[in-house]
Amino acid sequence: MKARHKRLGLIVAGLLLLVIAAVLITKSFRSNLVFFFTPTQVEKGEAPKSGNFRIGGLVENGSLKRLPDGLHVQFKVTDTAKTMLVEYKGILPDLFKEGKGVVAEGKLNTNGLFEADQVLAKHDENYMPPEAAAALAAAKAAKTKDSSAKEGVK
Amino acid sequence: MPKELSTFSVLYRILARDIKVALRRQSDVMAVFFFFIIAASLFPLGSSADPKLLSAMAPSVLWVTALLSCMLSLSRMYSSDHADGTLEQMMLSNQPTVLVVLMKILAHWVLSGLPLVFVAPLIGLQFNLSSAELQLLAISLLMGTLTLSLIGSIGAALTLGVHGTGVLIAILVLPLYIPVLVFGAGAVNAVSIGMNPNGALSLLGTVLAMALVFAPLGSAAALKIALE
Amino acid sequence: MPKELSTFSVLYRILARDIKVALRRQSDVMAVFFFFIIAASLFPLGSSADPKLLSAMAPSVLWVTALLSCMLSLSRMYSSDHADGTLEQMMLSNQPTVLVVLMKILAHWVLSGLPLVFVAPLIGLQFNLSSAELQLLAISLLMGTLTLSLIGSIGAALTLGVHGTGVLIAILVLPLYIPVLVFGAGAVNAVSIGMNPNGALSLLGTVLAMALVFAPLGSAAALKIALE
Amino acid sequence: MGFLASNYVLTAKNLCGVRGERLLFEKLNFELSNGSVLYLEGANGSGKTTLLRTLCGLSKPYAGAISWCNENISELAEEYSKYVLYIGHLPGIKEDLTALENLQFSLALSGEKFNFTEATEVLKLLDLAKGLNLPTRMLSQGQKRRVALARLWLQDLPLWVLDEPFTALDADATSLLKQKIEAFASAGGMVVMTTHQEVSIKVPKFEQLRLDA
Amino acid sequence: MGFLASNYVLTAKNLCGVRGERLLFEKLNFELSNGSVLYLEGANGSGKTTLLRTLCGLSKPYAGAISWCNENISELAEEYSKYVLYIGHLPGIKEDLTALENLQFSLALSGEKFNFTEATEVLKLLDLAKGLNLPTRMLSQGQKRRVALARLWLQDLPLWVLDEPFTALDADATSLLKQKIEAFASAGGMVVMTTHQEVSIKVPKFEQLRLDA
Amino acid sequence: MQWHNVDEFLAMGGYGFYVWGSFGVTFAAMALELWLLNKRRQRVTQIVKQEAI
Amino acid sequence: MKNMETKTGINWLQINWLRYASPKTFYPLAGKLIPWCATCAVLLIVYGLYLGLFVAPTDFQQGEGYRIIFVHVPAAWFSMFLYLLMAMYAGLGLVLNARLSYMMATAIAPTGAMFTLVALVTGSLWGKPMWGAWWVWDARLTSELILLFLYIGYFSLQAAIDDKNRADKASAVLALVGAINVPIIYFSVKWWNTLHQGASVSLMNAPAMAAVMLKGMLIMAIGFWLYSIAVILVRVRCEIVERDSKTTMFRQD
Ligand code: HEM
Ligand SMILES: Nc1ncnc2c1ncn2[C@@H]1O[C@H](COP(=O)(O)OP(=O)(O)OP(=O)(O)O)[C@@H](O)[C@H]1O
Ligand SMILES: Nc1ncnc2c1ncn2[C@@H]1O[C@H](COP(=O)(O)OP(=O)(O)OP(=O)(O)O)[C@@H](O)[C@H]1O
Ligand SMILES: [Mg+2]
Ligand SMILES: [Mg+2]
Repeated sequence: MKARHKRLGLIVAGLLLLVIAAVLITKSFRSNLVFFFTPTQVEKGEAPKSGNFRIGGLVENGSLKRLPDGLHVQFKVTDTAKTMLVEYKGILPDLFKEGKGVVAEGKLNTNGLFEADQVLAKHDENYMPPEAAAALAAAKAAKTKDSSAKEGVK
Repeated sequence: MPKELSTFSVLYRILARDIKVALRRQSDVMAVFFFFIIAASLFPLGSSADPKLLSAMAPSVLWVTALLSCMLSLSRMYSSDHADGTLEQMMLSNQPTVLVVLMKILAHWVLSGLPLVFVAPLIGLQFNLSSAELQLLAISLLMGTLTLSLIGSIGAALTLGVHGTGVLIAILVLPLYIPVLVFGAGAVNAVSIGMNPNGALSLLGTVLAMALVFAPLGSAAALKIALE
Repeated sequence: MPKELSTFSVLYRILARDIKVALRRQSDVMAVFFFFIIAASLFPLGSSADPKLLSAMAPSVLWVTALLSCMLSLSRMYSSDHADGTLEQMMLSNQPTVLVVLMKILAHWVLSGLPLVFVAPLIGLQFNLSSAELQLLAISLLMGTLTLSLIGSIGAALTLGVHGTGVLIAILVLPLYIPVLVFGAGAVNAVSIGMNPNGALSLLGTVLAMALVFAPLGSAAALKIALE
Repeated sequence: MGFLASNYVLTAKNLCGVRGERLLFEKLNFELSNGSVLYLEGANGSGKTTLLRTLCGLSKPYAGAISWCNENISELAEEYSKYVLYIGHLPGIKEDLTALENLQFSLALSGEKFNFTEATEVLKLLDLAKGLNLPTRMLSQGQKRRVALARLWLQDLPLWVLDEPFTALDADATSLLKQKIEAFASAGGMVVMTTHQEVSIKVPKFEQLRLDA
Repeated sequence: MGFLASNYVLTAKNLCGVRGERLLFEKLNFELSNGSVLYLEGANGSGKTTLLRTLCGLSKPYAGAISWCNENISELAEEYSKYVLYIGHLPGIKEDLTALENLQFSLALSGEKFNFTEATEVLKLLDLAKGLNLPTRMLSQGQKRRVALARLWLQDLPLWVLDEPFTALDADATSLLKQKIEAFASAGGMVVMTTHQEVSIKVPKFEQLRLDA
Repeated sequence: MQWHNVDEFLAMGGYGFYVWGSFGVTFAAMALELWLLNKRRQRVTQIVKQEAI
Repeated sequence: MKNMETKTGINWLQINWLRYASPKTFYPLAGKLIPWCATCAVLLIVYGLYLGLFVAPTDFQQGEGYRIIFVHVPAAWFSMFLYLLMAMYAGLGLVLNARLSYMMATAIAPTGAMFTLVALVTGSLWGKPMWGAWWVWDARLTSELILLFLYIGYFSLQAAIDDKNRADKASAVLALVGAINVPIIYFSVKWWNTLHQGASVSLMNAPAMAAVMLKGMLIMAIGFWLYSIAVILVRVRCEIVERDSKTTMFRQD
């Protein structure tokens, strides 16, 4: 009988601990334990002030340019809310394209320029033939035009 | 029966005995200290002298060393009790095996993990760490080493009575140690690059809470299997 | 006596038996491999994102890890023979104890040091080392690990019969390992900064030669004391 | 002796023991009650140790069941341990601690209070007076066994499970132990034991069980 | 048996043994020649094991000297080991190896060739036929001792030093061993041994030595 | 059918090394597993035969 | 007296159940299943390869490089799935004390480890051209590497303990403890932002893949599944014989 009580107590203690674990894990999601930071996070000061870190986002359309020395490239990384200027010397991965995902690793200099040591491409989870992609893009464009037109009416 | 001891005092005796045995052979407690200190000092020796490199290496090197020194003392956790038959006697005690195991784990922590919490910041000074980093190092080690003892106990119990245990334990336990290392060293790295370490710390807490539940269960099961 | 075996075959038997015992529990040989691989992979996990830091850390991290994994298997060197009484029997063999000890050391090297010579370069690839560095890593480990086994044997013999051996051995042996580490990792560091590694290598050779003379003597003396 | 006032029964039903895929014994049935001494016989390797460990609950029987006062011991779990005193091939003492410290710990494990003077008396009775403050490591083979056996004098449990208790003991210690076992059985205790030495134990409820290889 | 043809003498002179600052025995003098059996008696802790280890050269005597054919054994060093077969409290077998592999290694250590069929015969004689291919870890307490004792049948050395050789053996094995010792002594071997069990060994040159605590 | 000729198929749009490397590794690993397993199976059938006698 | 007790009806159910779960009845059953699984596996994998290499169109982002998906994803799925299966059998073994269950767990491990290794290698081969790095320490990749280490630990432990009974139970405990890693692998891409992409196929949402591509991938996956079953069954048969041949059990009938 006594043994049974003890076992019950142990089970309760175990469940309590599991609840604590659950609470802690949900709490940590709101914090910033991540592989990379978005420009917004950098702006808000959540990213490291010193040392290396990674930023991630989309390469802004039309922002990619090669510097006169022919070695460095510059481009802007955006998360649609904020953007950051990145400079990099080296070979870009194949999937690196304007409008696509990117993760750059390096550090922020005093001018707010992000000097990258490494640039990685991050793609999304969509797989489809180019024609389908084109059609989808067209449809999307039409839709936004549509909605903006509606907005104009209002 | 008037002569019966309370659960609490039985458990206390188990804890106290382990600590007494360890203190009797003073070298044991010292040993983890010294291993940590010596091993951590090896890294600067092996690398070309560059103070910046050194301080950048520090969180990972210190945490990995702490992890290895906790791990090294694991094979001792149950094996000597097994060899002289006292483990059998403990399994036949009138307390649930899970609690007995928990006491063994606590004793291991007090003797091997806890000292590191105090020594690590001193060694960290050698590596040029700032006071904020040192503080985080101590906090993360406090939570982390307990988790290491808990998880390690499963490995120690599983390899009981198997020869050449040291290396086998390492293989079993190191993969399970990775989250502790990532979050623990992550917390220190976070402050050193000027970020908030709370995320890493609360994940460390999650791992600790889960280990507190599952490790004693797993170890108790493993010990029963080993003694069969 | 017609049935007497030659010195050579007696010594060969001692070596062969150790290797046979180790192979019987295959995992033992594998284990040093795996420990090395897993432990070496821990360092990147603990450090923040910086590929440059990683390759700068590599020589020291790989050498220290090799050293630790050799050391981990030291406690096994004599202790199991001691526990089951075969060590007593070996001391009562008709061969000089120094030679018997030398065979035990060789067996340890074949089983724990030699494999690392082959694995380390593979792991080095992960750390972005150049082929010249990898080559030096292998050469320095070839000479270095034998020295480690020799020196380690003294520590293993001294701590015989003491519990919690793992950590105690570490403390005794690590300081003696420092020269090996400095010259071994030094040779690799030398090539990576474009210098001639021959100086470091010949120093490594000197240490090896000295260890070959003194380690068996020291170990034999320590074993006799332990058995008294 | 609080315990020995009550009535207990240990029943083994259809016990079957296997070690490493080898059948050691099969369909064993026996029942012990207060005052019984069960003496296991059998050649080396016949499974005596295996059976004793099963009786304490350290190993699970391959088939069959053991019950204590009609409750299965695997269900009683640590509740059952309150009644069993097991001394195996290994002495179960820590070599770094003194004899007294070892005994104190053994008693704590079964939840019993430790009486220092009583324990000292028992150790003196067992001719260990000289070694009281030595770590047991410094004792000879037989002296270590005596320390382990001192528990029989100090603990108050109704079932003793003894695996070759006379090993390494000299003539004096052997006869002391023999008398103790007889006294315990006649006071209502139960004993299960094995030994290869010829020691005649004289109690009314003496049973022998032969395990054959 | 090549060895037993020659004449050997083991002499102990004024031997004195100390363990951890305690005097165990003092001014022991004895001499063994071909065919002698020396039987050490004494209570637990009286120093039997200490004396036996000293006789083999594993420990140094605190005072006094041991000589083999008039040469001091500490000068003979490993030369002396060619004549001594020691079996102590520990069986001296590797639990990972099979019985045969263990015996082969033991023989190699004293430089003797190993005869596979002969060894198998001996193990069968000792009732270990079933366990021939098992690692000795899987054997019971008594079976392990039997493996260690098999060396007595296989090795050809003139001096046996046996510390409680009958421990853990069942009746069959005990009588086998007893006969073997008698046969060895009557063929000219020397034996030094201790045991707490009553085993009567009948040889002409039987001596008893009592170490008293 | 996506391909006009064999070269194009092998080139995989410039990703030949990676694509064929992946497929190669995958099927090599499976083949190795099958080979090892087959060796073991042969050993086992030997045992079965022996024991049947 | 002894005979009477064995004939009482209570053990009836138990005996019957043990019969189904017993290695001896399972052995021939497995033997019959193997050829079917193997044939289907070959057919499906060949068809899957045909779909993946010849029929499926180019991807709009990754060009032809994406075709690695047809081996990477099935291998990654089965690396995780087989671990769970292994842990389940191991747990079942502990609960029911059934030898067959342990043997299944033992037989699954090598195939699972093989697929883990394949997922890691093909992932690296895919990462180099697409991401620009062979390896990064993000949560998905790290946890998959831990999975490999867990498989290695499982083997090592089993090899180190040679009392089969104990080896089974001890490694079962390890398998169960390690199972916690699998959900972490799976959800890592959701919980943390990783370099590795999120799920293209999930139970909740419509697949973010063109139908042909998805079809090829699923068929490859089913092929791999049947391959696994066949290989595991062969291995479990070997296991049964090897274990029993050391004893007299197999010879008895
Ligand atoms: C070493 C590197 C890699 C590892 C260890 C790895 C591991 C995994 C694992 C474990 C899964 C299964 C999880 C799930 O089903 O959600 C997975 C799925 C997947 N991986 Fe990777 N991966 C690696 C690299 C890559 C790369 C470079 C790509 C593409 C560029 C990629 C694309 C995918 C895709 C498309 C899936 C399927 C997701 C789904 O639909 O569920 N992986 N990977
Ligand atoms: N390592 C040690 N350090 C100090 N004293 C010791 C040590 N080992 C044994 N002794 C002491 O030496 C004495 C003799 O021990 P020894 O083992 O020779 O006795 P023994 O006659 O063989 O006894 P037994 O019959 O119990 O085996 C004992 O009183 C013991 O306390
Ligand atoms: N770890 C093990 N694995 C497999 N088999 C074992 C193991 N331990 C013992 N055995 C086998 O079980 C059998 C019974 O062993 P047990 O120790 O119960 O015998 P015993 O009757 O106590 O013998 P002894 O009188 O020698 O102590 C032996 O034949 C032995 O070979
Ligand atoms: Mg026994
Ligand atoms: Mg003695």
